[in-house]
Amino acid sequence: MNTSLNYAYYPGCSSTGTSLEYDMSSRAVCGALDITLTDVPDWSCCGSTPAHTVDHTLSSALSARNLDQVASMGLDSCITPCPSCLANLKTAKHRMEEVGFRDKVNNLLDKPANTQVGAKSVLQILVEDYGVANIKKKVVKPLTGLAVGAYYGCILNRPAELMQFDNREHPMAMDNIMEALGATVVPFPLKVECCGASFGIPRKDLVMRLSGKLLDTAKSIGAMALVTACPLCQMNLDMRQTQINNANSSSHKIPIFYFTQLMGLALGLTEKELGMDKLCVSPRSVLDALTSVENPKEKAA
Amino acid sequence: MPVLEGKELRIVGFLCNWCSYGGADTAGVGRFSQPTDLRIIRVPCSGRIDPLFIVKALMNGADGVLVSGCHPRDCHYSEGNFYARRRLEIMQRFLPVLGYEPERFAYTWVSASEGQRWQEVVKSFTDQIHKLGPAPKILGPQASDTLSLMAAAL
Amino acid sequence: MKIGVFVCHCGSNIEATVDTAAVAAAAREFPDVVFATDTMYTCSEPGQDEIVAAIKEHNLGGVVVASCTPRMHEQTFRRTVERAGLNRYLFEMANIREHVSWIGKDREANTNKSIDLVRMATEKLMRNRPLFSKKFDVNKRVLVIGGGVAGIQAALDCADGGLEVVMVEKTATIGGKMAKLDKTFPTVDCSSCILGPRMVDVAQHPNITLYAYSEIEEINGYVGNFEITVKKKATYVNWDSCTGCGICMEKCPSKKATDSFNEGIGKTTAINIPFPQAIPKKAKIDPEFCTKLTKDKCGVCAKVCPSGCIDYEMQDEFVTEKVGAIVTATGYDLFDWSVYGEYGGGRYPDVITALQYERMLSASGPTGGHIKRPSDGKEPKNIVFIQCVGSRDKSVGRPYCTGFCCMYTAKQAILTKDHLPGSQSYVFYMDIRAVGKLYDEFTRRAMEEYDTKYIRGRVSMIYPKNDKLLVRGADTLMGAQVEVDADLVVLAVGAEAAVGASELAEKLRISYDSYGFYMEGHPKLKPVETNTAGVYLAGACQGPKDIPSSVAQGSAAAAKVLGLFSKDQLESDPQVSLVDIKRCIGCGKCIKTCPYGAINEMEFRGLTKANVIETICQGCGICTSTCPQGAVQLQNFTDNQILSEVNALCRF
Amino acid sequence: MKVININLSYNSDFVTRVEEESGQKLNHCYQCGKCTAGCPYTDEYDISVSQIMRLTQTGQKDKVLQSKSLWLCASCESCTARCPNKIDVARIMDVLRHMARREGHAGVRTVKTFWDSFLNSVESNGRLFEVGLLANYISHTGRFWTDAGLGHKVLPKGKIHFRPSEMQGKKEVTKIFMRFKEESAKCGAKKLPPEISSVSERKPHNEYIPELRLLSRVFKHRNLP
Repeated sequence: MNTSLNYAYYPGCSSTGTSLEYDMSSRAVCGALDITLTDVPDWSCCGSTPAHTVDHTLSSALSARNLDQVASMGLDSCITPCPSCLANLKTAKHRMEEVGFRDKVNNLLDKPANTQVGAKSVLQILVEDYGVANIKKKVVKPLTGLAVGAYYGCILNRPAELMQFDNREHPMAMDNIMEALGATVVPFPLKVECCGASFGIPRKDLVMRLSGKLLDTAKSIGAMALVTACPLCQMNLDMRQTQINNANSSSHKIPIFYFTQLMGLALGLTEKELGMDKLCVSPRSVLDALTSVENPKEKAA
Repeated sequence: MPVLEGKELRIVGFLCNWCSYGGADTAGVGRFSQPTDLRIIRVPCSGRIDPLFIVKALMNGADGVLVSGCHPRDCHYSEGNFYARRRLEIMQRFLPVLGYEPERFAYTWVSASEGQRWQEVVKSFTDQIHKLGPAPKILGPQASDTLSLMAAAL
Repeated sequence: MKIGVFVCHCGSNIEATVDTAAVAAAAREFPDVVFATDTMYTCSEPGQDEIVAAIKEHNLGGVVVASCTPRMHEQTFRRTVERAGLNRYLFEMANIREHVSWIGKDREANTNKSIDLVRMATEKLMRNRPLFSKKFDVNKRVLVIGGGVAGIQAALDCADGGLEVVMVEKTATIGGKMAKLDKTFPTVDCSSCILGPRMVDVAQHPNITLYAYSEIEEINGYVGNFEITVKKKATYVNWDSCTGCGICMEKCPSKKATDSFNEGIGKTTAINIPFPQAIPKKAKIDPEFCTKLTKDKCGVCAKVCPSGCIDYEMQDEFVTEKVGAIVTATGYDLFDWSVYGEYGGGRYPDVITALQYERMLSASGPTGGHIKRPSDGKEPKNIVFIQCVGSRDKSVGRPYCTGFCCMYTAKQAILTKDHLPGSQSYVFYMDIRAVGKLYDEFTRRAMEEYDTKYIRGRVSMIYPKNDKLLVRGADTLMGAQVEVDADLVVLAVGAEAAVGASELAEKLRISYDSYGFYMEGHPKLKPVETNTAGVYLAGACQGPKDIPSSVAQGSAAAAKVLGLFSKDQLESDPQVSLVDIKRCIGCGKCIKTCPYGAINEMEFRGLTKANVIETICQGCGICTSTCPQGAVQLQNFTDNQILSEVNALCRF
Repeated sequence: MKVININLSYNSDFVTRVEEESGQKLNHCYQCGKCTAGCPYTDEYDISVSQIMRLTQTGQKDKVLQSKSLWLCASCESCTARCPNKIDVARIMDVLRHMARREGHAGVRTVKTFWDSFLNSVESNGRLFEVGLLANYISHTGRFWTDAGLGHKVLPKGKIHFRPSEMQGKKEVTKIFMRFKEESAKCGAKKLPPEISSVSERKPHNEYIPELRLLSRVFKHRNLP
């Protein structure tokens, strides 16, 4: 990779809280690949699902403010780790092409929204701009022997017309990355099934059922761990795994990584930098199985 | 009383017999309602259309001229519509010289099965012409002489 | 010229939104019009007699009929005026039905528009000249493209009618899709038992020449006199001496070749005969899998062939055939269902197409008629059939209904029970399309007697669960989401235009719809004709069809050909270009532009002039609009005639 | 079972509104049920999504807007992604939810409350303040035990902050909400349910203390440090 990559980076709210490790590992990995991330100045919440369930103009207005912030950096696109943020940012741009709608949105804003700024996911730029082949080159500590399944969640590439990324029913981006990292990818049949999304609080039972199904499937195909690209999916599968076990009288102990965490590992970053300690289901056993060779960096840490 | 004053404008259509005329028939059979301005002249192939026809139509007082043939590569005579396209492209560039907005002329491709599409074509072209309003007319007693002079000039 | 105008009510079709009396009244004011009236049904016998009478009474020189589209009745009325002794080209039509009364409700505007159209017609008619057809000889041989059941039917009917038939088939055997079927609905009788004998008849009929494994390279000429170039693809086996003994197949070491006849279920040898009953029963080499042709190793077949007919040097060969008519029976192909990611997009071996399943059911198929799961060869217990895969689905660009899937699925469900009494079949459907003699009864039988479970709803996804496939669909009648643990999933994959259909259409100069299906001359009245004289359609190339309809169309096309050939000479359409020697400067532009090479140079008093060969000219008029001198004029569409129509419209 | 008079019960105004706001043509739906077939939430729905489509098609406004289903749709897009008629079903569900709100319906109150709490948090902080959201939600539903179990899992990982992350532009965000409420008030929406409307006069974020105390009570119950 000779040409250096620079992006405006929109972390999204959960990066400051429940998905801290996603943010950490995303930044760390980009750092390791000489991809420069500049935070979108004074970014605000995209409104996530709740906003668009209330009103589309409200939702787009919340996103539009951030697209404007990106424009103020003199850039015409930004990247974000979170699919929900991504979906909202992209939807806002798309819908605002329609003049009538744009006017309604502008009514809610201090100054008319910029309609030129686009958005991509961290995953997308890693695969499309940086390239899996180049990632492979950077691997110093292959994930040999790790049988991992890739779970994409429902909105990372749906609706296809809007997201314009990977295959809507059978995405491969993370599978390909994991393969490049030397892991054994076990094809995960429920790649795009919903995990229960934001119902964790108001209707936990839903999450118990849907995420439970995902964990059962992961087990049935012999995945030692799952990788995700979505804070909500990760939270439901990881943070709530005990709840799920209690609810479904199952006994899963499946670590749920952010794909960036495993990438970092393979690129030789330390567990600390990647926030491995932030995971609720301990990845210890899996990680130990991996680190046959002691990593000098880790000693230092 | 040729056009319903205020209601209609004069729009002449040249349609090839095999695709577009059939398409217009299909639209009729499907009862796809359309504006009534258009009058269709049937020609065997869009390749038969001499740019002169269009210019004459405009000079003689048409407000718009629409040409439609078979889709490229689907011409009943295998290549007529390619000749048509070439000629009409050039002709369209000359319209301003003759004092007509190029928007008064349009050519398109409609197959015999595309009744719906024909309906859309007629609707949108008629709108387009109504937006432009009536074309400049050569009227008065000397009209015909002037016209024959212009014709001669062409 | 004394002109008579007849304005048709077409019952209420026109009269309802056009004041035909007013149109007739207005017409009476036009120059040359001496008679005008409105009639109930001009095309009816009394209607036509009225025209004949009027011509005699007012001794009219020309007639205008304002009614439906000329594509409907122009010929009818031309014959009418001819009966009254007028030349058939002293007649014009004004289309006030399709182009007026059916597309607008405003009676005033419609009436006014109709008057304009009639004025145009009369203005043109004034400039019409009598035209007379030339007669030319017909080559009474017919080309049948495609050796499926429709093509076979057409070929045999023509041959039995005493015509010489040339059949060109793309693949190495005739029989088409039907040959791949195990049984046929609704009688559940053995497909090959019905088709087999017909295939043999083709091979043995003295009047039929068969080119298998061949394609149409080029088509020239016109009705009565086509010249066809056929490309005989290299088979690397000399078919004249090949006896089809099959020893080469037994000995061929390369056994990885795709078995297209068996729809990819199982593999075949690089040198192969498609199936035991193949016609012709000849071996051909699949070059990409033959180690001799790819790596110049092996050569076993040459060694073992008792009649020494292997020829690794063989090249494609081109032959020309002269025919007078063409029947196109190129059939259909299956939609590429891999776009359905939610159904696995081809990733799950136990999700197969109905045609693959058919091969599995067939005793002569790769599994010897045993239903096995491709993945592990186990007998399935629960079999799920999914309808409308690539049919009635806008999202994959296939909004049309294939029409026969409902029936073959019912058949396959019934056969499944016969093969595996312990099995249970489920059918996910949207609507059951069983129109046809004994068809609905048949689908009912599948449910009532064979206990096939029909579930009204589409399937949203299929995914592997342990060693089964979980099929998640809806039962809209229950209003619920339903799941089935399936051992095998059979997709009713829809039909689409055959590969290469559009390219062939362009060679034939016939039109095709946006899906690549060929356009018939008229949806009701010309189901097997095309708009190109001498070219006819049979079977699924015109749209998806089941066997009975394909066969019926095959016979219909044959009848058309026999009808065409019942005359020894055909009349050429006199609406062809004519060169005005005096004006022609011999620039040769028209010769260059003519798509048919119908214009050549000739000497006239020491000057080069253009000359139109009437029988070849198709009357497109490209030359007319090319000629800088206006010397070449397409008769009945001359510059003057068209301009008179323009003036009729604009100057009033 | 109630007999429905198709022409009398057809609310054409409702149908047009849905089509306008969603940009979808309801007549394109031929009831194949593929949306229901793929919907992960069907289990919890009182009316399956394909039947929602049907009821909307036939203008059965009240039945649709009062349904629980609208609030249990997570917008996972399965329906939209797989519709053979390219109908954006998820968007129609969204639009129906908007209407339900305007009409003052909330089929599943807890969900609505959660979404409102989420937005309240965003409105007053510019970004989502997770603890604040939780606290706010708890205070509105009295569901103390919702996720108490998670506390001791997450607290030590430094994932939970008891102060919202700071941003200057939060006033802008607040204004977006204010304007939105004015707009929706203008176009005659019924009074927006309390959780939302009350927000404007909420205390500034740094006085979240009562709710924090509420939360720490929760954790005490789990005898945490």
